[in-house]
Amino acid sequence: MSEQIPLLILLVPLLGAVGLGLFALRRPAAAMPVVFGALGIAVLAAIHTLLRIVDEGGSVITYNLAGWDRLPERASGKAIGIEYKIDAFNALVLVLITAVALVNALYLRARIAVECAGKEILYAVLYLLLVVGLCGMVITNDAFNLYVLLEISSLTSYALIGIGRRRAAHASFNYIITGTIGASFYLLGVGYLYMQVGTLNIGDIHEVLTASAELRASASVKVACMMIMAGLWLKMAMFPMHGWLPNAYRYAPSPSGSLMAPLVTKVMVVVMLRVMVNLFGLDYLFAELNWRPVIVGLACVAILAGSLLALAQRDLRAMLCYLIVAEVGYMVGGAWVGNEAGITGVAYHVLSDACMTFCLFLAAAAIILRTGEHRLGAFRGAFQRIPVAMTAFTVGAFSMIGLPPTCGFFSKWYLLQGGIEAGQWHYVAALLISSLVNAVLFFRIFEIALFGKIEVPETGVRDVDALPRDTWERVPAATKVGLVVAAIAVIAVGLLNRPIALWIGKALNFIEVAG
Amino acid sequence: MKAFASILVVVLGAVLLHASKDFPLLGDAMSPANNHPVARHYIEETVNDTHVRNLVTAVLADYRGYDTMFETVVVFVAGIGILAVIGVPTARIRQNENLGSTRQFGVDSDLIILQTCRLIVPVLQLFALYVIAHGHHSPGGGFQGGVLFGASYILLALSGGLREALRRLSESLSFRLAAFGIVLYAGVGLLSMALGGNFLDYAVLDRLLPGDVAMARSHSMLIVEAGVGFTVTTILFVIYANLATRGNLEDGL
Amino acid sequence: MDLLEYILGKSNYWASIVLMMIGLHAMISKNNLIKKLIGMSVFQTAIILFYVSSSAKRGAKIPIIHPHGDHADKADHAAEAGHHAADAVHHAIDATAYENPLPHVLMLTAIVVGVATLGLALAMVQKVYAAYGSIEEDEVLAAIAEATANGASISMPSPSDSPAQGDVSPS
Amino acid sequence: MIYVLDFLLLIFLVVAAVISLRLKDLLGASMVLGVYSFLICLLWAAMGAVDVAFTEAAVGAGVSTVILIATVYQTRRISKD
Repeated sequence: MSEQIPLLILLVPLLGAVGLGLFALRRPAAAMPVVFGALGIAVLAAIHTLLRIVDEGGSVITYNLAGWDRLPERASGKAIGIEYKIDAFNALVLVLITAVALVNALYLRARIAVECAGKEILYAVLYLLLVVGLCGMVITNDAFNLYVLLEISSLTSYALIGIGRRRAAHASFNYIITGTIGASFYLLGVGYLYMQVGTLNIGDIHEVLTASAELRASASVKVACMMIMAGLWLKMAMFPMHGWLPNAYRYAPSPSGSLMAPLVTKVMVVVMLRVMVNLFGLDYLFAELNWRPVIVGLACVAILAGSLLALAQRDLRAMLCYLIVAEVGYMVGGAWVGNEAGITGVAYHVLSDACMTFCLFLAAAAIILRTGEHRLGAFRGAFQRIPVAMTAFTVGAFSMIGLPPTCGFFSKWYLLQGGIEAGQWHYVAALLISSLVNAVLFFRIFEIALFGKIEVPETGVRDVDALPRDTWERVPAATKVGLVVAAIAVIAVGLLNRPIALWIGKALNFIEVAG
Repeated sequence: MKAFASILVVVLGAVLLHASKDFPLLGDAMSPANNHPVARHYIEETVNDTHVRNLVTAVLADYRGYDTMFETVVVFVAGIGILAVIGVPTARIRQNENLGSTRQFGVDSDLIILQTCRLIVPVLQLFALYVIAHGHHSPGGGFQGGVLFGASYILLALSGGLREALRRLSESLSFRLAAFGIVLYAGVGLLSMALGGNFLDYAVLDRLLPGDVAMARSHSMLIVEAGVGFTVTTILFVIYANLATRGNLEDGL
Repeated sequence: MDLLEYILGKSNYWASIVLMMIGLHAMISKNNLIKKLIGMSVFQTAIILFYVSSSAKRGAKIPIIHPHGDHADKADHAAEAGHHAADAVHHAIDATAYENPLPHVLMLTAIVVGVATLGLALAMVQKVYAAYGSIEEDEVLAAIAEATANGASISMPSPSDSPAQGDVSPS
Repeated sequence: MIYVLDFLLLIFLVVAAVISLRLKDLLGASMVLGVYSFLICLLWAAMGAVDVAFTEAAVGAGVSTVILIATVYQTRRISKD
């Protein structure tokens, strides 16, 4: 029975969502209990999976869906069904996704009736299905199944953004266009690979690519790699393709923003790692292609541009959004530095960045809620007025800057180490400059928070699309719990750096077949 | 933007065309994709494995049944998403009250259109059911049949008025049926888990269904295809109904 | 004749790439939101065409196994496929005689995903139209800019606020 | 022989796509997109992908066109480009 548990991470939220559609379409009160219940079980299942993998010394769980085992060895041993593959890193990400969604649900509970009145059930269904899509993408070992799950998470994201106020629809429309181009590029890349390889199982494709020198040299496989990467970058808002992200996360209902900002781009990075390590294999990418200088260069530009654009923002959420763009640059660059420290750093940074982005977005939402102000002026006297939110914000900000003992310090450490080992000095420099810019950015905010004059919120210094005045409230108690959990997670992921790096290293060693 | 798009498209197109020189010629039975052991297995062994002659149905609902479940979920998400984005919650309550009032079917429609649709709709629905049920042996299956069935309701709405169509298949019933379709699909999977197999492993359902293991697979496929049919039918109709009326389900196309 | 065969053999791929580029160009450069979505449909169908082309086999039948096994006219195919294990119940099925079903299955999924995306995107278009009264990108952007400007001018920052604001945001 | 038919259909397809994207009348553009879908569905049927063709005929040429037209009806018919 215990081998079925990993699947519950997907099935329970799925059934929760569908059950809401079946029984509770007119019963808004049922929305939150189901969300909590389903995500609670999913978190437990994810933790169970993680513990099992750790217990077994970092084994890889493989699961054949529909019970189709691989063909017998004499008939090539290829997979005919769809396969799941969960290693220690995937399990960590699963715990992360479900836990963030669960904690964010605490905040959602306070806001759902205000920000999506009359649509609570629909919102809850989309929320749960987004979690299903994200978790599925992390563990699937089939290139096309990945596409289907990618579309589930994309469609739910579009809807979760578009449900917001006026400007949200336009932001969401741009996201749809960009997202569809990205997903189609991915699909086309998989098509190019399929033409040459004939299978969709990621492990099998890797095997064929490793075996055939002719394929490795062929233009079509290179183009496939290019299209898949470009598609994933579009989806994760890599710098020149980041246009959709700030508006989408800014104008979305605030619980959507605080769910998607930490998870969606990070899961795309996980997918990119899977494609790089398991599908193409590092020796193909770095021995055959030699795209490293170009991509690391792009990543450096992304880091600097994201940081500087963040510095130029007056709107709190927009600033955080551009920080995400910079962080995506960190991760793409770290992955394409291409040594073990770099890739371990990226994997670790996925976890820590998700924690700190979540912490910052949740704190920002609480601050905006409390002050009714969405620009940096919101922080005047914040330490006295909203101590919990501001403390959480501080923890998240320290992590963004990269101060110990927060997780941002440790993951950046690995990234820097990777950059130095590979001699990619411009990447190292970009990381350091970006940290400095982050420091300037956040200390500016702390300055306002500590020394700014406290004022009664003025009569609506706000643009028409911001939250209406009647929604200003005290920060609900449940949200405070969420903030505390998020802040603790930021520090805990930092303090646990040794075991986490160890597990990630193990997972990478296990999957680095050809390395 | 125009210039950027043109440059991008020309460059990308050139790269893609350049790479297409590696591809096998169209219709090459020995190409890597067509001659791969997995593709060959699908063609050679499906009938033995499942007793289903339409390979597409078998691969769709069995070998890659897991994909298909999520594909159904995608359809469901689209319906929920459209309602969430443009649905007007207050209009729903009003509409529930109005539905009771009967109106003559298509009073404001053209006679010819009305009579034609009267003839077509039942045939279309019957054909849709046939397509779902006979998908094992001829082109068809849950998606195709579901789309046809959904189209019959859209036709009804176009000819006789949306209200008339909603009276037959109301929006909340649609969502219930759509959710039921997925529950049916996932339920088969859960049942096979409960009987000790993997998720969606139809072989273990052998104990509950008549015939041998392959027949059990065939029967289970029919059940999941019916689930897909439910979801696709109802969601397509809901999508049309909401888009045609800006989400208020009242005045529209 | 080799050249002609080559052209015919590649024409599907070329055409699908051309169609993809037409669609992609429209998605990026068109100003009208619905036009963008039409481009999206063209783009997605072109990718489907690409996949389906990869499944074609010259002279092969549709992927539905004939109840009575292979016809005699397929004997030439059957002869060259000696590696198939003969089956007791059914005639040995010649893999080259039927089209490859896998791309068809994948593309069924892709078609459905396409219509789902289209529906959701059209809902967004209607919401944008309801908010700004236009479905032209430039007009929508202008309306957004105007709304933002109005929102700010209705509620100018109070005098005591503006210097602090200046400190906060040097932009 | 069938390949010649394919070739013709491909040319028609490109023409239909271009017309659909150049028409300023969005209703017309939606209809031409329906034509495009139907042509591509013919092409797939000719290549033996009957299930895909079936679905495309119902979804692409049918439902997609209808929901596009519904949206055009609800918004604006004339486009600037």
